Amino acid sequence: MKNFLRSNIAKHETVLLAVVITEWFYFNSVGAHFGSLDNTFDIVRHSVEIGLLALVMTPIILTGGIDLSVGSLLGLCAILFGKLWRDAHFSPMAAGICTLGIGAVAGGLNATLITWLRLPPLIVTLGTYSLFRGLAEAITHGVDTFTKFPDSFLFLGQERFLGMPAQAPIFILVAIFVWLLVHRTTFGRSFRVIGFSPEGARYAGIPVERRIAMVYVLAGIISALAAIIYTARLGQAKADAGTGYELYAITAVVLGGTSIFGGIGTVHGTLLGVAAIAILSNGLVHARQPREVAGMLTGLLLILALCSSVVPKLFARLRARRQTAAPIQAVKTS
Amino acid sequence: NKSSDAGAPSSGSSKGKKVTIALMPKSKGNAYFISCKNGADKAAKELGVDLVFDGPTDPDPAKQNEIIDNWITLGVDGIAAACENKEGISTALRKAKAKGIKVITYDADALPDAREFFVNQATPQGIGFTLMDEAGRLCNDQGEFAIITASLTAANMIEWQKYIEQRRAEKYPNMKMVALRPCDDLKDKAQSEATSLMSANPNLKLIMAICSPAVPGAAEAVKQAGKVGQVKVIGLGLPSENRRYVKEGVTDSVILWKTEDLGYLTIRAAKAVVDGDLKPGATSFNAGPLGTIEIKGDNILLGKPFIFNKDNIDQFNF
Amino acid sequence: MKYFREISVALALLALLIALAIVAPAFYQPQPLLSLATREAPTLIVACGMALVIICRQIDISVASQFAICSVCAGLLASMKLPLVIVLPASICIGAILGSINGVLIAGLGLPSIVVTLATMVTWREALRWQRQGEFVNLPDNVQWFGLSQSAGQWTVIAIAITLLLVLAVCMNRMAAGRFVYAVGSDAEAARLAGIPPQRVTFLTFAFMGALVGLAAMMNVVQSPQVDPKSGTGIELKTIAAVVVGGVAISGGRGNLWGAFAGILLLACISPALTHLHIESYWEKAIQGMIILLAVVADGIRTKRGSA
Amino acid sequence: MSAPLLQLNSITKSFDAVRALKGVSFSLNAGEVHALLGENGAGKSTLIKVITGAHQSNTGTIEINGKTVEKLTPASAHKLGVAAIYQQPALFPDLSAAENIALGLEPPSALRGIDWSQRRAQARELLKRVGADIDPGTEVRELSMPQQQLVEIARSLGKGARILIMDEPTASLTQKEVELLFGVIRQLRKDGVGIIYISHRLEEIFAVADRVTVLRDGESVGTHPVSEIDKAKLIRLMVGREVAAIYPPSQSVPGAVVLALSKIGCAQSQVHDVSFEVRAGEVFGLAGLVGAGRTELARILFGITPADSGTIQLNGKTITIQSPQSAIDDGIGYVPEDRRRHGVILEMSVAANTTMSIHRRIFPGTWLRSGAERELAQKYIRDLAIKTFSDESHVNTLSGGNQQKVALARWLASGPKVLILDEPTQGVDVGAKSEIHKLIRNLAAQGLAVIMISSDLPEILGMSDRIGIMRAGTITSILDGKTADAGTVMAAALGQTRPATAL
Ligand SMILES: Nc1ncnc2c1ncn2[C@@H]1O[C@H](COP(=O)(O)OP(=O)(O)OP(=O)(O)O)[C@@H](O)[C@H]1O
Ligand SMILES: Nc1ncnc2c1ncn2[C@@H]1O[C@H](COP(=O)(O)OP(=O)(O)OP(=O)(O)O)[C@@H](O)[C@H]1O
Ligand SMILES: [Mg+2]
Ligand SMILES: [Mg+2]
Repeated sequence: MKNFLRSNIAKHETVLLAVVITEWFYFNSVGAHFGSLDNTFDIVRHSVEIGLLALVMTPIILTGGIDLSVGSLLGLCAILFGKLWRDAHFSPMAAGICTLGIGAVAGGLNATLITWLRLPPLIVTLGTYSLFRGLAEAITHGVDTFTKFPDSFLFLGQERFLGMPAQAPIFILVAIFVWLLVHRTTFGRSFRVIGFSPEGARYAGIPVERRIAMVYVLAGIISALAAIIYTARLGQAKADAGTGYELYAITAVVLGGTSIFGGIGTVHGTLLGVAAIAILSNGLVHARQPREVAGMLTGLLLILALCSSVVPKLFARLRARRQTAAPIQAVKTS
Repeated sequence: NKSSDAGAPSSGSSKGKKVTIALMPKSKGNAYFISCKNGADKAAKELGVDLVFDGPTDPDPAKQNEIIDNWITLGVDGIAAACENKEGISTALRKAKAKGIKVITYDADALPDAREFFVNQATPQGIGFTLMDEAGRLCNDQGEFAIITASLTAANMIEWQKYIEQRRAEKYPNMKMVALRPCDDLKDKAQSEATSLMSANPNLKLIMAICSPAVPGAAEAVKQAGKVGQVKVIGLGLPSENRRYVKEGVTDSVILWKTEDLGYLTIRAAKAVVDGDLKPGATSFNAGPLGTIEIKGDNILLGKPFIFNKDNIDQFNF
Repeated sequence: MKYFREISVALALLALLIALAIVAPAFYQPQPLLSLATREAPTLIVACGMALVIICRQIDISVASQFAICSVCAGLLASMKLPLVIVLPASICIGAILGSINGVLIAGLGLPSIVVTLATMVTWREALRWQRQGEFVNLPDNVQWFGLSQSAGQWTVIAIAITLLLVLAVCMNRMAAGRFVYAVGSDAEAARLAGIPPQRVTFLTFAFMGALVGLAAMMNVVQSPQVDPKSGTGIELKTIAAVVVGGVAISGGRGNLWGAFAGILLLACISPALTHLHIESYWEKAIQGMIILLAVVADGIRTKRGSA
Repeated sequence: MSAPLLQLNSITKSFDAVRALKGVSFSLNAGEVHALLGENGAGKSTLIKVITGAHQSNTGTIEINGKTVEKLTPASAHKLGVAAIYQQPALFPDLSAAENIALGLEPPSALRGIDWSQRRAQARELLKRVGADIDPGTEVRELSMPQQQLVEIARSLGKGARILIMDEPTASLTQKEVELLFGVIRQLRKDGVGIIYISHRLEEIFAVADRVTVLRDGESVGTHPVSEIDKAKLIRLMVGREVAAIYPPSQSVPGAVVLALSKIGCAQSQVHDVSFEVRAGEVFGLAGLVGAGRTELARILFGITPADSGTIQLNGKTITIQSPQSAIDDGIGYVPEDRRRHGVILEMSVAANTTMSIHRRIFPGTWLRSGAERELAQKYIRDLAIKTFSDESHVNTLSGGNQQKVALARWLASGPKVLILDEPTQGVDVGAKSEIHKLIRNLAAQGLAVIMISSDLPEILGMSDRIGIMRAGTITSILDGKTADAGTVMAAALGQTRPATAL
């Protein structure tokens, strides 16, 4: 019984884990340097921002929502961070904290529109997707670029700490936080309830609006965090930062087995999804394949992952059909 | 040309073995860089270099960084990069340098300390001044003009605009820039933008398109509006994409360098740097069929921007 | 008010047009307006399809990739000197095939459309880039404007788009097939029990969407002598925004093509309006976002007031 | 006698591990009303879904009009003259009532034009036949549950079917509409239509049915002419045991006033000037016609549509109920009418559903503790005799009645002072029903104030200490449960001064 449950719940994640491991061994056999520690750290370093966005996208999709604005918000936060530091002469630390606050406010805008006016998240965040990017361009006139950050700040994105890329510990902390939130607290439980049936959640006395607001504000804060790390990694902040990241994040989350309809999904699945995409994109360089192939394979992998969830159902349907074809036999066995 | 995309890796970078040089465009799927790559392929073949050509599918500094990092672990011998963004990529290039990989840049430069040489097809100043001079010449230093750019955030275009404006203020004070519109690197959008620019600014004399898809887009718009001759089109673009309009007289001149030569020279220079034949301080460099190339400081100069017009455009097939 | 959304979008459009008439009367010149309409005709065709898809409670974000593939294929066929009577159906067929692939995955396997079309969007886009490396396709001379004169060609393109809109709008309201789309979008299980095959309807909607994209791509190809392999970039967001601003509910079953039409007109006018009003272009995205938000917020406040 | 209209032979049907039907045979003749009876989860709905092609049977044959049919689908069943009203209304919420009716009636060919005025006329006529006062142009999402049920009935009538299936059509109807429906059924029977009729209300079986088949655990335990069987025998067949007196007597003496409403109103839900008191240990019944506003009143008390006028007092203190959370904090529980949409989360486990409203209490510090949760769930599975594979099973694998028990368990777990039950036994079988009734009595005996909304008149009369009667959004009169009879309640509900005789 317990076994049955465990194997059932773990199914998608196990398959995905196998995919990740296969990818790893394949690329390791093709590219001489693929498996090196340096390369592993590179993979981590370059997937932290998308990983962070994917992490916060998970509870959002669990509630049946979606946030298309995270990439644009990353851009907006990056340039506001730069502006605070350069023009308002904040220390990177103070600027960072303010940026997190700005992220929360921006997430709050999404949350307000979605909960207060009961508007569909897809549309609200489609609007803020344009709005945030537009604001970033309007503030910088598209031109202004923030650079020459102090080394102490760049450390966060470019150096090592505790033997790993300096941003990795932050990512791990956020991952643990989100995992606990989703899997071990009543908040996570209520996200799922809302994902399955927002009306039902209201009738159960779950503060639906507050919970939904919470995930979008969280997404805003973490997008701001990703913006800071992005700025530190590149050493520059510009209005085009994070373009298209929302789609990468959503891809990773869905690849990780989270149902786009809400309710079903895990944070470790998302992490595996991020890993699968990051390793593929990195490994193909080692296999000397052009970049377009990485994109194509990601798309195909996503379709395959989706299909894997329906294959058992298809088999069951086939079996049922075979049973109807041989009714007498079936009656005997039953 | 696909073979070099996915060529067999050459392990080790010791002398005598085949040298691997990685060439990065700002973005793939851009005719300009494809043309550079054709030149690079030619040089690679002549020199026996193993060429890796890869870059982000859309211009994205973060992705460029990632690919450079990949190349570092891959253990290439030399990297030649066209940088979407100065600061963004320099960290990664410095890291490559520290690992003993020879780094040069082409098309768009990184910070000077992040590379050995910059293969300079034309300075931003050269481009900006040439464009503005051409505009001033066509309009007799008189009237309004508008610029269509790729995106508001593209670093090199921002740079060019600066010099265009500087030149205008200095030499063509009677001309007025009335609008700057982005076209997202799309020909169709450039066409729409040019159409509304013309109707919004009835006195518009000239459209300056500073990204390559925008030139044919603007030309088509002018043609459809029936304002050929009345509104002139100039821009930065490939001859192949503009031949039709230049010959029809819609587009007056297209400014560019010989992109194949740029790719060719880049690989030649990279190989020379890797082999230790080209060292900082050199003042000239022998680029085989291209002859002797002047080096100014750490800039390897391809030459002046080239102006393609009705008379010469048929001689070029890129 | 049943048509609140459609009317409010129409009013917003009217307000914009009046503002332009006062501040920038130059906007109203026949030739540029004709050009604008021609340029937006393909978008309108795609928006019609998008409206159908969204009414069917699905979404298709792969249209831009489909659009590019159809454009390039049509361009290549035309440059092989095939006549337009072959190229046009071919483009529509290619679109229909691409749409059918989405349809099979979504209707046949029951996968969520937003993810399926996200995956096909990436796959097709990258495949096309890989194959074409961004190279323009040069067309023979007789392709532009169908070989007609420019103004005849422009009117043809507009006429095709408007006819399509009219026919589809009537079909959606007056033909059983159209009502089936509403029924499936409203409740697929109820449709199944009523004898309407939801899977077939969904599949056909996507295939039809693909065919429309093929048609739209062709309407775009004939407007210039070269095909940009990046044609159509961003068209998915533009059409989704237009359709939703025009009052088609993202949750399916509600809305109509007139709203989508009004939405497209509104969004299509923003960019030229900014140029005419001499507003700096770096405000464009922000203003677009504001308009989308304002449209849905106005509606949200109204329904909230109505229910509170 | 000629071949039966419909003949099922040894039908089996499994859902993964659940074997819902285990070789059921069944026949239906022309001009007969054949009732299908059974406890919750016996397989009634599954059987009729097999007949309508909504489910494919695993084995067994189906003969319609004497011909064996293979691969029945909803469309082909429709062509063969099968029409059905499903237990859960299968309507299109975004479409108008007229179109909902038309889509069920018109041929499913996609390439034909639509005549809207004909559609509206047809809908108006059909709705009149079932006595529904609904504008055909109204969107179905705006209709209340019972109104939707009426639309569904109207639709099935319009099909002119030879075989008409009704799965609990009266579950949310009031007596008056039930009577109208029975009139229609009798007329159809006269016209030679075969009707399969499912209901948990035994009186109805005796009122309309000719034959009755009882299902138990997916097997048929016998078919009998109604004239040869009595209530006690039927119940014995269904549950396999004797069931005690249906309505347990009231044991408690009402105590202090717990909840007192004065002039409560809410413009949005069209409820106004509602005043009444409920005492500890009392069952306060709320009766009324469809759309009288009982559910709306419950939603006000539970904070879903907060009141905008009047005062609410709980244990003497004036409170404002702004949201379900505040209602729960004040000790008010609400078991909603639409259990699949509101009462339970179908995709979640029995355990998670049980603890859903008491997260803060059972999971202090927000940390999930599965031990405590499962313990609580096990307790309610035992106490309410919920038929489930385990406390980890998803609620959608349970039958309707068992789902209702899970919904009830959630609110019992919250330990409320006031419990509002909206149609608590709707679609619940007799066995479970009497258990629920006993439970309500026990709760009252423990000092709980119970407000019970029901359209089941005997239930209202049998269970209530006092009966509030709602009409047009307000309480028009309050009767004493011991002295009230069906006539006076109906008369009050209809707004008549003299007792109605229809009952
Ligand atoms: N879609 C389904 N998936 C899995 N199990 C199901 C499904 N539908 C029904 N069942 C199971 O089949 C059995 C019969 O259910 P059914 O709905 O036919 O009962 P019923 O007699 O109609 O009960 P009720 O009176 O409560 O409506 C139940 O055990 C139920 O849990
Ligand atoms: N979602 C809704 N939108 C608009 N009006 C509604 C809605 N639900 C119910 N109503 C209307 O509110 C009034 C009260 O309905 P309500 O469901 O409260 O009746 P009720 O007395 O609870 O009936 P029953 O308990 O028999 O279902 C009716 O006129 C109904 O049409
Ligand atoms: Mg049932
Ligand atoms: Mg009710």
